[in-house]
Amino acid sequence: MEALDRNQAIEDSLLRPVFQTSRKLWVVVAMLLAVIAYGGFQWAHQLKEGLIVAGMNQPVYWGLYLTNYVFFIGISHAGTLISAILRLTDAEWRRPITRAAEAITVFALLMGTSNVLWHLGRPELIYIPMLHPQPLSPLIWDVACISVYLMGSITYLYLPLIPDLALLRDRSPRLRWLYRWLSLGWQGTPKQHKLLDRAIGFMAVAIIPIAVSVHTVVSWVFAMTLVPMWHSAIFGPYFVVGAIFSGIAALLIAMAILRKAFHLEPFFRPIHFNNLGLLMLTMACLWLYFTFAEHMTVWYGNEPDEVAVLTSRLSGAFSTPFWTMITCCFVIPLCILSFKRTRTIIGTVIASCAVLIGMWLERFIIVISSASYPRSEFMHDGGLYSPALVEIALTAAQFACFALLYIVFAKLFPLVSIWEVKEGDQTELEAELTGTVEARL
Amino acid sequence: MTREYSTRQLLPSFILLLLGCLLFTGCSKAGASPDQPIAFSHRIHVENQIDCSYCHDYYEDYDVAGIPPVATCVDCHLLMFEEEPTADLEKIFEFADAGTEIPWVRLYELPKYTHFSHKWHVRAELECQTCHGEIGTSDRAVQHMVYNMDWCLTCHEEQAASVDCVTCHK
Amino acid sequence: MPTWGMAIDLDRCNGCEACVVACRTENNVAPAGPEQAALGRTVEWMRVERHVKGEFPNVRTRFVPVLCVHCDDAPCVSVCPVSATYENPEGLNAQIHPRCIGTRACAQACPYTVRYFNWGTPKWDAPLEQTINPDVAVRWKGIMEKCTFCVQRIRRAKDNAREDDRPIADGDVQPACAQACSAEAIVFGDLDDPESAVSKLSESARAERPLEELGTGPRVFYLKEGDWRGSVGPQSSD
Amino acid sequence: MKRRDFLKTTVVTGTAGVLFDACAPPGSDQIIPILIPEEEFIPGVEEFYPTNCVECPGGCGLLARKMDGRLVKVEGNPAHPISRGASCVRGQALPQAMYHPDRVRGPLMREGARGAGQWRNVSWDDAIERLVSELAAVQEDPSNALAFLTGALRGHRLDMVRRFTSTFEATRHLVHEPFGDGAVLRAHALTTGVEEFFAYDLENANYLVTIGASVLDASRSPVRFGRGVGHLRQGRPGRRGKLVAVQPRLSTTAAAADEWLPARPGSEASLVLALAHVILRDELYDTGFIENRTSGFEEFRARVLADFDPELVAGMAGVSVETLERVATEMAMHGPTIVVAGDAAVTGPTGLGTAVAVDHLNALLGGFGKKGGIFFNQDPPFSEWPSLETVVPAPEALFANLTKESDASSGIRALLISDTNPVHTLPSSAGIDGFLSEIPFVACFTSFVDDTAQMADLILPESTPFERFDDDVPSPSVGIPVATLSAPMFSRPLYDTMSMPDVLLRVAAGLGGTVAEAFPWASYEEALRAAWSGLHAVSRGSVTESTERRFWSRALAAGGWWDEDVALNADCLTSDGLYRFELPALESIGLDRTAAGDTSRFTLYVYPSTAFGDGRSAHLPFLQELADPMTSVRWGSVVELNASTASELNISDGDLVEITSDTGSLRVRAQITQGLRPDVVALSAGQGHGEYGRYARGRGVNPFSLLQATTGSDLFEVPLQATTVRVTRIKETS
Repeated sequence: MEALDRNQAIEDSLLRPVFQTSRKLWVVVAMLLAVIAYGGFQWAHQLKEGLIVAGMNQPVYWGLYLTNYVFFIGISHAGTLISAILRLTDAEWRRPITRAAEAITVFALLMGTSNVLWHLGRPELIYIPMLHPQPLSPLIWDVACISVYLMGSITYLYLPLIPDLALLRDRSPRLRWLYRWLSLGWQGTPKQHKLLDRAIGFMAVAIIPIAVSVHTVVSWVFAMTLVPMWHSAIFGPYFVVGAIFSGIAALLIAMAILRKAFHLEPFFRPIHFNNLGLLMLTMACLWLYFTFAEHMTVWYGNEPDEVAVLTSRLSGAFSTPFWTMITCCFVIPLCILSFKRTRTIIGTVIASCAVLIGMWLERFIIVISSASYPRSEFMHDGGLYSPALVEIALTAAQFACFALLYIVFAKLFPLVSIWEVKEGDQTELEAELTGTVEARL
Repeated sequence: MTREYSTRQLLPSFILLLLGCLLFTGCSKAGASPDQPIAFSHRIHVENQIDCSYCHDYYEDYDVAGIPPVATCVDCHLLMFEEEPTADLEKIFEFADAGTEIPWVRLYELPKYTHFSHKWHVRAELECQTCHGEIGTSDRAVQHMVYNMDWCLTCHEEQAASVDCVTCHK
Repeated sequence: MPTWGMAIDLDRCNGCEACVVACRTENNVAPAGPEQAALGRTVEWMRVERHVKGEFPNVRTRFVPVLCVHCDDAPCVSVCPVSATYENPEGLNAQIHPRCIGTRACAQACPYTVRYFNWGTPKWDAPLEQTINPDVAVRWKGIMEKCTFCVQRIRRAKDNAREDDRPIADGDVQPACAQACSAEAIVFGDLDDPESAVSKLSESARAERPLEELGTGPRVFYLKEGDWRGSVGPQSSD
Repeated sequence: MKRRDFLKTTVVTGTAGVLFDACAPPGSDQIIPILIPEEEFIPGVEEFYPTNCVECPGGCGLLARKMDGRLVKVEGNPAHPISRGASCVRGQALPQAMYHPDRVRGPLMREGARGAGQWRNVSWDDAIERLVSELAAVQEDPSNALAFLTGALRGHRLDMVRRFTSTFEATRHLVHEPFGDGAVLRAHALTTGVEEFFAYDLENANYLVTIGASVLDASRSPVRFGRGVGHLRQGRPGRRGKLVAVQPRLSTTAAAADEWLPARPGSEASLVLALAHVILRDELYDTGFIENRTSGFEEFRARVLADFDPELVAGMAGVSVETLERVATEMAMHGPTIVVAGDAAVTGPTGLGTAVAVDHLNALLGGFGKKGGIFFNQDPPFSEWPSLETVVPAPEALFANLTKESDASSGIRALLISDTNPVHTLPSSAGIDGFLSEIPFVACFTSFVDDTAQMADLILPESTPFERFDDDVPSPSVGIPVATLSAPMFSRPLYDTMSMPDVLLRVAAGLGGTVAEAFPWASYEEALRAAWSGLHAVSRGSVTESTERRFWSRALAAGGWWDEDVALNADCLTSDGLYRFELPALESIGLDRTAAGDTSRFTLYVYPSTAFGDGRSAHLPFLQELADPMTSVRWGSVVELNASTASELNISDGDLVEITSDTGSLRVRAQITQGLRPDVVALSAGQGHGEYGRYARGRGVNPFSLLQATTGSDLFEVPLQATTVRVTRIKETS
C-alpha cells in the first residue's frame, strides 16, 4: 500500500504543472511572444531590403546568424548525449533529467536550423540544396546530418514519453483525443514494456554517433575551407567537446529554472547538480586542452596568415572577447566546480551561465575573427564587423522562442518522466531492503 | 495487435499532402493568347506565300528574330485596294500616320539572365515551328509553350549542342 | 577547348585603376553609395591592391590588380551547396546567378577574397540605368557575383570566329580590363596554345602564380618587377 | 548530380517562388526603355562611334559603344596615336556623364540673388536673345569689355573662342587651368621658342626623371605616359628603363618608379641644377649637341658650377649627396634620358625657374631631336578660316590678373565662362567671388551646375562629347601631327542642349555686322569641315580620299587624322635657331638657407587626383566610389601625414584633424603614411564641391580654399606648394 500512495504522490506532483498554469507563467509567455513578434518584424524588414540591413560586409560574409547556428546546434548535443550515455551506463540519477535534456535537444535544433533561413541571401530557395545537393559541399553534409539528427532526437524524445501519454490520456482534463492518438494505445502490458525498452535502448545507442557526426560536420563547414585558423584537423573534436560542454550548461540552467518554476525540488536534487557539475568540470578541462592545442600550434607554426588571426585574438581587435571567453569557459567553472562546498545548485548554475556566455563568445570569435583577416592583407576588414539591430533582434527572438517552446512542451507533457521515476522509486525501495543486508555482509 | 488508423485520424495528414501538390503546380501559362492591338493572322499571310523572313528579317544573322516596323505593313497594304477595308487595316495607317510603331504584346519572354541566339538555331536547320508551334496556320498568335531550361536541355543533348551553363547564362 | 588565362605584368602596372572602372562599366556593377561603401559593401570585380614596404624615405610600393584567378581546383566550387559556381570546360570559373541561394560559403572559402555579395538590390539612379550593358545580366539582391573573365566578350569572339568559320585567334578576346590598360600590363588568352602571348608570358622567369602553394591552380600569372641593370647595350646610339 | 533533372521540377516547383517571387528573380527583368525613341537599332548588335575625351589635357581618341540605342561603354580608339586602344580611369566613366541624373536639361535663367541657385527653365531662343542683347550692350559702349574665361582649350574650339572675342573692341580672353603647367610652356618658349608641350619619345628612352610631375596618374597625359613607361620598362626584351620621381609625396608615379627622391617643396630647381653641376663638372654632357645647337652655354656653365654645389643643395633639398651624384651620372651614362617637370613643382615663386632648369638639363644631355629624346609637336595642316583684320586678344592667366590688379574686373560688362570652374579651383583669398559679383552679366557653358555656374545669370547646357561635333589637337602629343575628330552618335542630343561653338554661331548671327561676317557658317560642323579640308588637300596621313566629302565622312568614321610617316622635328624656333641657355629666369633660384623654421607649420602640398583631376570628374559615381590608388579613400577626402610627424602630434590613423592656413581651415580625416616628407601635409584636389550634382556636392574637402594667393609677377597658376599650415587634432566626441 505504501508503494501505491508513493506512486500516487509522484504522479500528482509531476502532473500538476501540466494541469495548472499560474498567472506568472502567462506574463512570461506574453513577454516571450512580444520578443518573438519584434524578431519576426525585423526578419520581414530584412526579407524586403535584403541583407543590407544586417551588419555583415566584405570580407566578413558570415556573422551573428552563423554564430547562433553553431551555438544552438552545440547546445542540442547535451540532451541526447547525456541522456543516452547515462541511460546506457544505467546511472540511476539520470531518471528525472533525461526528458528535460531531450527536450532541449529538439528545440535547440529547431532554433539552430532557423538561423539558416535568416543567413541565406535568398531564403525562398531553401529547397534547392534539398532537391539538388552538390555532394562535395560541407553545407550539404550539414543538411543531411542535422535532418537525421532532428528525426532521431524527436523519436528519442517521443519513445520514453509514450507511457506518460497513456497516463495523461486517462487523467488529463483536456486534450484527451491528442493523448490517445499519441500514446498509440499503450496499456502498460509487459510485452509493450519489453518492446519499448528495446526501442529506447536501440535509440540510445544510435543517437550518440549521429550527435557526434552532426557537430563534426558543423565544424567542417569551417575546417574544410583554406581560411587561416579554420583549416585545422582539430576542429571536429574541438566542436564536439564544445557542444557537450555548452549542452551540459544549458541543461543545468534549464533544470534550475524548472525546479523553481514547477516546484520539482524532490526530483532535481542536489545530487543531480553535483554530478552534472563534475561532468561539466571535466568538459571544461577538455575544452581548454583543445583550445590551447589549437592556438599553440598556430603560434609555434608562425605562418604569417595564421598569426595575423591569432594576434587579432590574443592582443588585437578580438582580445577582450577572447579573454572573457577563457575566463568564462575555464576559470570560473574551475573555481566553482572543483570544491564540493561550492558545487551547490546555485554554484553550478552560475558556472553554467558563465560557460554559456563563454561558448557563445568562442563561436563568435572563431567565425568572425578568421573572416575579418583573410589571406589578402589588403582586404582586412577595415570597419570591423558589428552586428546590426536586425541580427540582435533575431538572436533575442531565438532565445525567446526556445523558452516559449519549452514552456509549451511543459504544459502539454510532464517534464519529468513519471514512469521512469516510479520504476526508479521501486528499485530504490528494494535496494533499501537488500541494501541493509549487503551493508551488513 | 497493431491498430488500424481510422480514416478520421488520417484526414489531417491527407489534407496536408493535397495542399503540398496544389502549391507545386507550375505557373505555366501555355496557350495564353493576349489580344494584340491589331488582329493579325499569320495564316492569311502565309497563304499569300509570304516567307517568315520577310517580316522577321533578323533571325538569319542576329540574335533577335525582329518584329517588323509598321512601314513593312504599309508597303503591301498601301497597294491592296480592298472594297471596304476592315477596321484593323485602317489601324495600320493610323499608326503609320501617327509615326508610332504598333505596340505588339510580347508572347515569348526569356529571363533577362539568359542569352538566346536565333541565328545559330536557324543555322542548325531548326524549323520555326519547333519552338513557336503551328504559328503559320493560326489566326491568333498563341503562346505555344513556356520555355523552360529542361526543354532546352533535352534538345541540346539530342543535337549534341553545348550544355555548358555559360552558353545560355550571361 | 581553350583554357583561358591571364598574365599581369606588375613591372608595367602603375596603379591608375582604369581596369577597375572599365570592369565596372562593362559588367553593370552598380556603385554601392557612400554609406554602403563605408560599411565595406563596395562590389568591384577587380581591385588594385597597394603593397607598401619600408620606412620613409626608402619606401617600396607594388600595385597588384586582383581579380578572380579562375582556379583549376577551386575551393569555392567544392563548398557551394547548389553548384551555382562550377568550372566550365574552357577553364572559366562561372557563376550562375539564378542558382545561387546566397550562403556565401564560396566567398568565405576563397583565399583571394575576390567574390562579392549583393547585400541589397543594386540601384541605378535614373537615367544611369541606360549605361547597362545588355550582354551582361543585371544581378539582384541575395546572390554572389565575381569576375567572369568577360565571358560575354568570349562569347562574342566565338560568335565571330564561328561566323567566319575560323578558330579563335590569340588577341581576339580582350576583357574590358586588358583593353583599358594603357601600360598594356594585362594580357589575356588561351593557355593551351603555346604560341599565345599569355603562354609566353606565363613561362617568363618573372612569372609567379598567386597563392600557388594552396594548390588551387590559379590561371592568372603575375610577372614580378624587374631590376634595373643600367641600359644593356651601347649608349643610346642604336 | 545531373543538371538535366535540376530544373525538371522547376516548372513544378516554380510556384514555391510565387510566395517569394522566385519565378523571375526580382529586379532582373525590367526592360530598359531608351530615352531617344526614334533611334534605329537591332537589339544585341553593337556599334562603335569615335569620340574624343575632354577630361584632361591628354586628348585621347575614344570609341563609344552603342547597344540597343544606348551608350553603354567607352573604349580606347585602337588607331588613335595617343590612346592606342587604351583609356584612363576617367575616360572609362564617361558614359555616366551623359546619363547623369543631375545634367542640365535646358537653358536656365537665374531667379533671385546670384548664387542662390534658383533657376527658371527658358527656351534656347530666349537664352540666345538675352545673350545677344547683353553683348549688343557691350558693343555700343567702348568702355564696356567682353571677357571670355575658359580652361586650356585646344583645337578649333579654342579658335572659335579667340575668333569670337576678337570681333569685340574691348575684349579679354582669360584662361584658368589649375594644373595647366603654364610655367613649363613659358620655359619652353624662353629656351626653344616653341610655346607647346614637348613630345617625349618614351618608347626608346632608357631613363626618365620626373620633377614634381605625377605623369602616370593625372596631370599631363596619363594614357600616353602609361603606355610609354610600360614600354620603357618591359617593351624591349633584354633592356629595362629606369624611372626616378622627384616629389615631396609618394604619388602613384613615384610608387611605380624605381627610385623616389623626396625633395623639399620649392627646392626642385636647385636640385635639378645640382644634377647639372655634377654633369658639367665631370663633363658628361653631350658636347656635339651643345657646340652646334645651343647658345649661352658658357655663362650657364659658370653660374651652375659656382652656385649649385651638390653638398650645399643636398642638405637643403633633403636628398643625400651620394644619391644626387649617382642619379646624375646614371642619367648621363645610361641615356637616352628624358626629364619632365610639372604639377606643384612648376607653380609658385620657383616654378618658372624649375621648368627652365629642367629644359637646360635636357639640353645638357643632348635630348633634343635624339631617338628616345624630345621632339616638338607638329600641328596638323588645317586650312585657315577666313582671316579677320581684328586683333586676337592674348590669353591672360585669370589668377595672375586677380592677384596683381587691384580691380581685375574693371570694365568687364559681360563674362562668358566655358570648360573651367574657378570658384572651386581658386583660393577664396584670390577674390574670385568679388570678381564675379562685380560683372553685370555672367553666362556659363556647362553640362552641370558646378560652383562657378551657380554664380552665373544664364546657364547654357553643353552637349557631352558624344552628342556634339568636336575636334582636338592633343598637346602633349607624340611628335607627329594628330587631329582627333568626333561626331554625335545619336540623331539628336539627349536633352535640349547645344555645344558652345554652335551657340556662338547663333549669337554671332543675332549680333549681325562684323561679328556675323566673321562666322560665315551655318553650324560648327560646317566650320570644322572647312578647316579639315586642309587635311584633305595635303592628301597624306591616315585618311586620304579623292573628294573632300568622302574625306570628311572617312575622317569622322576613323575618329580623326594623323600622319605617322612625318619625320619628327626638333629644330628650335628661337631667332638664331639655337637652344638658349636662358639665365635671367634662374635668378629667382637661390639657395634659400632659411632655417627649418617653425616646426609646427607644414607645407601644404596639393596634387591632382587620379580619379577627379582638378575636380572636373568628381560628379561621376564610379569615380567617387573608386578607391584612390594611394589612400584607398572612397567618397571623401583624407589628409596624408608622415608617420613620424603624426606620432609627434599624437594623431593616429583615421583621426579627425583641422588644417589651418592663414586664409582658411578645414576638417578632414588623417591617414598615416610612410610615403610623404615629414614636413609636408598632402591633400588631393578634386573634392569639396559646393555644388556639382548629388554625387560630388559636399563630399570631402577642397584644398584650394586653403592656398595663399601670393602676389608674384610671373605667376601663372595657383602656387600648390607654397602655403604653410598648422595641423591640430580634433577631440572626437562620437
